[in-house]
Amino acid sequence: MINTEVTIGSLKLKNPVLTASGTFGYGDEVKELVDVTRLGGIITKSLSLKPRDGNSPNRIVETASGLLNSIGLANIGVHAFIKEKLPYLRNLETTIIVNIAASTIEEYCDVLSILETETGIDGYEINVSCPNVKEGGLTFGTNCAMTEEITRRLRLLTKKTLILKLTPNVTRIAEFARAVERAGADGVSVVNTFIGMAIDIRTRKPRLSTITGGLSGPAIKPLALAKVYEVAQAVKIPVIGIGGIMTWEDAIEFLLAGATAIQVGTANFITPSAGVKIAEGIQRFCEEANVRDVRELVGAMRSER
Amino acid sequence: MINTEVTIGSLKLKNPVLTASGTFGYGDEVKELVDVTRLGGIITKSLSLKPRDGNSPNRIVETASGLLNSIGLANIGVHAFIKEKLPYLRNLETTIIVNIAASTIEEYCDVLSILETETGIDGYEINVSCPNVKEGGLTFGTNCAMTEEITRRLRLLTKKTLILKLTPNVTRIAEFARAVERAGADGVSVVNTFIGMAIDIRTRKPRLSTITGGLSGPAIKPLALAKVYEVAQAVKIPVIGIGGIMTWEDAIEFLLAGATAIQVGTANFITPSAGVKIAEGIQRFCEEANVRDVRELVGAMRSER
Amino acid sequence: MIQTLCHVSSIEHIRSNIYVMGFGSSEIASSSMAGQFVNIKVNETYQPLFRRPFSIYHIEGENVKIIFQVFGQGTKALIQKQLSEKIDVIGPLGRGYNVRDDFETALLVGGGLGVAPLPILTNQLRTKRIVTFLGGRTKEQILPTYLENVQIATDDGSAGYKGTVVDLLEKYLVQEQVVKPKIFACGPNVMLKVLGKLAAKRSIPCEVSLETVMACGIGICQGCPVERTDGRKKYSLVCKEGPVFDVQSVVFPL
Amino acid sequence: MIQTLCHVSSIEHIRSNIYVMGFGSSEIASSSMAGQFVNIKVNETYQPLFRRPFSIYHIEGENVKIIFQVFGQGTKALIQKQLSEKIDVIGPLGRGYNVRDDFETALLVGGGLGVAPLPILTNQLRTKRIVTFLGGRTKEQILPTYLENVQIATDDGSAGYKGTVVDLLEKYLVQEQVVKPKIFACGPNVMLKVLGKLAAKRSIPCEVSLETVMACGIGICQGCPVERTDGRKKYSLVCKEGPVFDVQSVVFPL
Ligand SMILES: Cc1cc2nc3c(=O)[nH]c(=O)nc-3n(C[C@H](O)[C@H](O)[C@H](O)COP(=O)(O)OP(=O)(O)OC[C@H]3O[C@@H](n4cnc5c(N)ncnc54)[C@H](O)[C@@H]3O)c2cc1C
Ligand SMILES: Cc1cc2nc3c(=O)[nH]c(=O)nc-3n(C[C@H](O)[C@H](O)[C@H](O)COP(=O)(O)OP(=O)(O)OC[C@H]3O[C@@H](n4cnc5c(N)ncnc54)[C@H](O)[C@@H]3O)c2cc1C
Ligand SMILES: Cc1cc2nc3c(=O)[nH]c(=O)nc-3n(C[C@H](O)[C@H](O)[C@H](O)COP(=O)(O)O)c2cc1C
Ligand SMILES: Cc1cc2nc3c(=O)[nH]c(=O)nc-3n(C[C@H](O)[C@H](O)[C@H](O)COP(=O)(O)O)c2cc1C
Ligand code: FES
Ligand code: FES
Repeated sequence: MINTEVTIGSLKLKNPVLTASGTFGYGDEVKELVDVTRLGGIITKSLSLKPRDGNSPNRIVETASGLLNSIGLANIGVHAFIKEKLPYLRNLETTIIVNIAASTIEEYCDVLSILETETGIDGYEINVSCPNVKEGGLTFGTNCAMTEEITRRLRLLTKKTLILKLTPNVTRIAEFARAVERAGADGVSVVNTFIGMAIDIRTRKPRLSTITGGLSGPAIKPLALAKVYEVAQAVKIPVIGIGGIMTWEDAIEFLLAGATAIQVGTANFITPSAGVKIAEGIQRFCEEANVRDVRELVGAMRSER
Repeated sequence: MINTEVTIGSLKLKNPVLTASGTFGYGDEVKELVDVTRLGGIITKSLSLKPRDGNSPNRIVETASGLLNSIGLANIGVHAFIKEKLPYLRNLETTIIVNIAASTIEEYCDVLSILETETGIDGYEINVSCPNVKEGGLTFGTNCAMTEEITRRLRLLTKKTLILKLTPNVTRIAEFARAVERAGADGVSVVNTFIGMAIDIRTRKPRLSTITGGLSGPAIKPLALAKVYEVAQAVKIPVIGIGGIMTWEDAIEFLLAGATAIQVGTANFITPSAGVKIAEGIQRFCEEANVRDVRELVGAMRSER
Repeated sequence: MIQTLCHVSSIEHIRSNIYVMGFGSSEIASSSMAGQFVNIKVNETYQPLFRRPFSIYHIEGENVKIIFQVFGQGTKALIQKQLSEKIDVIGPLGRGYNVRDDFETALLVGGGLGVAPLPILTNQLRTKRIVTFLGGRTKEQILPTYLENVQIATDDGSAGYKGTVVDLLEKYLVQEQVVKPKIFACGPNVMLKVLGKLAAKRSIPCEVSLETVMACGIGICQGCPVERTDGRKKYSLVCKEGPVFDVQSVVFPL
Repeated sequence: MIQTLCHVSSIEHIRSNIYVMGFGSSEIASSSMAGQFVNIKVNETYQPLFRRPFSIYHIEGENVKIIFQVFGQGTKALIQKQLSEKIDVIGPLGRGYNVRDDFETALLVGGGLGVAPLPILTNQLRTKRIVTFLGGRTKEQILPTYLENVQIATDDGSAGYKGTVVDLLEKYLVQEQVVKPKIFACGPNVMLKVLGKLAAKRSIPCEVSLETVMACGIGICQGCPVERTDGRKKYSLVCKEGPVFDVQSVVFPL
């Protein structure tokens, strides 16, 4: 028997594969296509205090091996989430991590406090890294002191696993990871999308209504992997690797670079069961490579020359 | 007749297409395959004071729509360049821009001073952004004050066109662009490669000998375009757009985002005449879109909603 | 809604760059409603990265057929397929036309390749009186196969009425006595917008099928909003709440 | 060296996953030296992004042939080609074997698909005595077409000598009187390294063809270094100064 369980804070995931926020809805949209109980866990779409309509169209551009998006955190808001989505999620046999986005520290605190009164939530991922909203988002995510402060304030409000999701759009991501570790986070998710842009040369207009957006998908995999490696060298708390993971081979790369768990994002859009397939692939790889505990792979890159 | 000429500092380029440093050798390797006189200009491989062997293999990895490299500025050194390469370049009917890399401010100054005594060089591009060398490279490129200081010192040494090549691996590239503008640069090249990484899961070793390297190619096009746009909003000196430009359509996107000229890098490896084809495509586009001067396209993105 | 690897069962070259492709899937064939779509991964690479959505065109036994124009990377890859090669399909997706309303005459309107959902719709409207209006730039763009009572409009007059298909429909409505009509349409946004005005003027219920860029097709990316007119909420997702909408409920992005 | 769009003139399935493909280019056909290679853009997409280098296998009139094993994205795309479809080729590239040295017996050594440059080499050595040594894991991997005086070694003994091709060569050198020999080899690095030791011990000149990852194939990326033993400089570029090197001049990365 191979152990595939990994731990983030007090949270045990049955396997290291999570679905990334904003790429798996609230988990109920895909029930006909995916057996979600075979995932390590689900991270829900970013929730804000009030519902958000999101940005005006166009919100999506396909680029070379990449996806440029500017959704603008369209979500139903924390109250509707609790009423309409949580009852379904609560009864699933998998870990539920709720992702929170906000424009002020107070809003982060409010949303988390509201969620704290509910059962069925196993942990929080805090999005301080959305490139597609005017307030909050990157203004927080590129400010190290602010990121630290948000973490500190939220830490006071919950004993559940608290994960901060970092942006790659900074010079030294390791500094941010150290700051959130210092402030008491149980883990860091690395990374959110990279700022990108595309122009329609015929109309001369930007392809996204917000001009710039966030790039995800296979194109960013090498970049995300380097960020995960940088962070894993810098902190002791678990790192959750994200960015362009489409196959189990990609996932193993992130584990070797130092990620304790990984998230599957864009891949869900192409194959909603991508996460389950990746979890199976990791298991098979361990069997074949004679790895008895998936944790043996974490940070096991051989960098000696 | 369509005007395709653009100006950077005192330098006139017959068209906006340059070949990017490190992706076109010293210009002589490809003479059987490309009519280099139809390019706007050639930017030569980064030169250092002494020859550099470069990093140990493996130096190259193919990624999804991208190229991860860790060449380590392998080059023949400024003296051999003057002796062996410049005589050929000097007689070409195209603009020659020499790219300089160094580990200290003094070395930058020395190399530039040595080149100043030669004829046939039309301008300099200063590489403060190579991710693949231990000294210099990104230590300079991610330090705004240092970048400004290098520019200031080099400005004192030459009246020729002086271009600083910036790294995208910073939080706010516009600050760097403003600093070099302030220090007297005639233009900024945006961008060098993005830090990336890949692991061979079979051997568990990094695929590059230096662990991390720089990502180029179509994968980074949306990211590079966003950086060009950010810089073009921030400075008045010409911006030279670089990153994943494979086709003339890509080039037009960069012009619309605010680039006065563009550089073709990775595309040369696949089609050494890519730059010439792109120059032709831009010309044809202007004819068909009734644009009589290519400069009308610069920054002409229509961002009103 | 299932994800399935199915065999390509037919590839027909209809004309110039228009193809009809069939693939075998009893689950999709038996559960598809007119106006729904399938989302196809055209090859196994990241180029293109996304699936491509196609309206369900016709069902023949276990075979589901789509019609498409070769356009960019996705459709170019699609015509590379060989017979009995496998393709990865998710479907049926979205909300189709409502064929159970209280109406007697179905007025089907298709502009260009907007004809795509009309054959399966014609099938599912068997108990109603159907009149079909097809528009195109030239006669080449008119694809009347499987359709009933076809009236044609072309921009250049190379077939049928010279003018737009909406003008043709308007003329028809003026000249004929149409009992309890309902309009079912698909085509370019400009056409649907004008059609919406005509339908409003004449108080005819009208459903239209929309297209947007789609990253997922199943409601998990929030990438396909269309603005609503009814103020209940700002946007609907075309992939999940559509692609068929009451023409008066949406704002057409032009 | 030219870049040319040429027609695929033949596609032969040799065995299991090995194919020989020909394409018509009189320029490349007439100027290729044994040991040189062509660099092929296997499709028009960015997947794969790079060209793929292949040794020139054989020249037949205007047709240049390569032999390859279907392996990853590049070779998978290559076998999708149809006859007379166009492919984008740059060649001939690199420095081939030196066939003008002062030697009388050419000892050709190929490990697995390292046989690739030996047929054209055999042709260009017409005036010399040739003995060819082929090694493979099993008999399936032995491809003696176009070669002369072939001696075979297989790891599993399914054909010829049971053992490595270098052992076979050594036995041959012990048993036979070989006049003024020179070794020409291509194969996996491990094999070439052992061969280098044998050649040194017996003071036989030996040229080998190397493989590395290549981004450009024409000397402009600096991506394909091989370490030198002679101290003159640290690295040579495999694509430009090679792929053929004196076995004693390079360090084999294993
Ligand atoms: C619900 C739905 C049903 C559809 N049904 C059909 C159908 O039955 N038959 C059919 O041929 N197509 C249909 N489409 C469109 C189809 O999904 C593809 O977009 C189209 O075939 C072009 O794909 P491609 O990969 O060949 O071109 P691409 O390479 O994707 O496109 C080339 C260029 O066209 C632009 N483009 C592509 N699609 C659109 C679009 N929808 N609107 C505006 N610009 C676009 C792209 O931005 C790009 O610049 C449908 C789309 C939707 C959302
Ligand atoms: C000078 C030269 C001559 C060559 N001649 C031939 C020839 O005659 N016949 C032939 O079949 N091939 C030849 N090759 C190799 C060929 O260029 C391709 O690398 C090979 O066919 C696999 O390509 P692919 O796209 O199918 O696999 P890819 O998708 O590129 O590779 C799949 C996996 O194999 C690894 N890989 C690929 N190539 C190599 C390599 N060379 N060394 C180590 N790992 C590798 C990749 O890293 C990847 O993980 C030659 C290479 C060189 C440099
Ligand atoms: C359409 C889309 C919507 C996203 N929405 C969110 C979100 O609401 N909150 C968040 O933290 N990240 C969001 N992300 C970022 C992803 O969770 C993930 O960090 C990123 O896509 C990189 O992973 P990938 O390359 O596997 O997609 C979104 C990404 C995409 C593509
Ligand atoms: C193999 C390789 C070598 C490079 N060498 C240099 C160099 O010596 N100096 C430099 O300033 N940039 C160098 N670059 C960066 C390119 O000039 C260019 O900025 C980058 O590749 C992005 O453009 P592209 O996507 O068109 O390749 C190199 C890039 C590659 C891929
Ligand atoms: S396409 Fe993803 S939500 Fe509609
Ligand atoms: S492959 Fe580019 S220099 Fe050799």
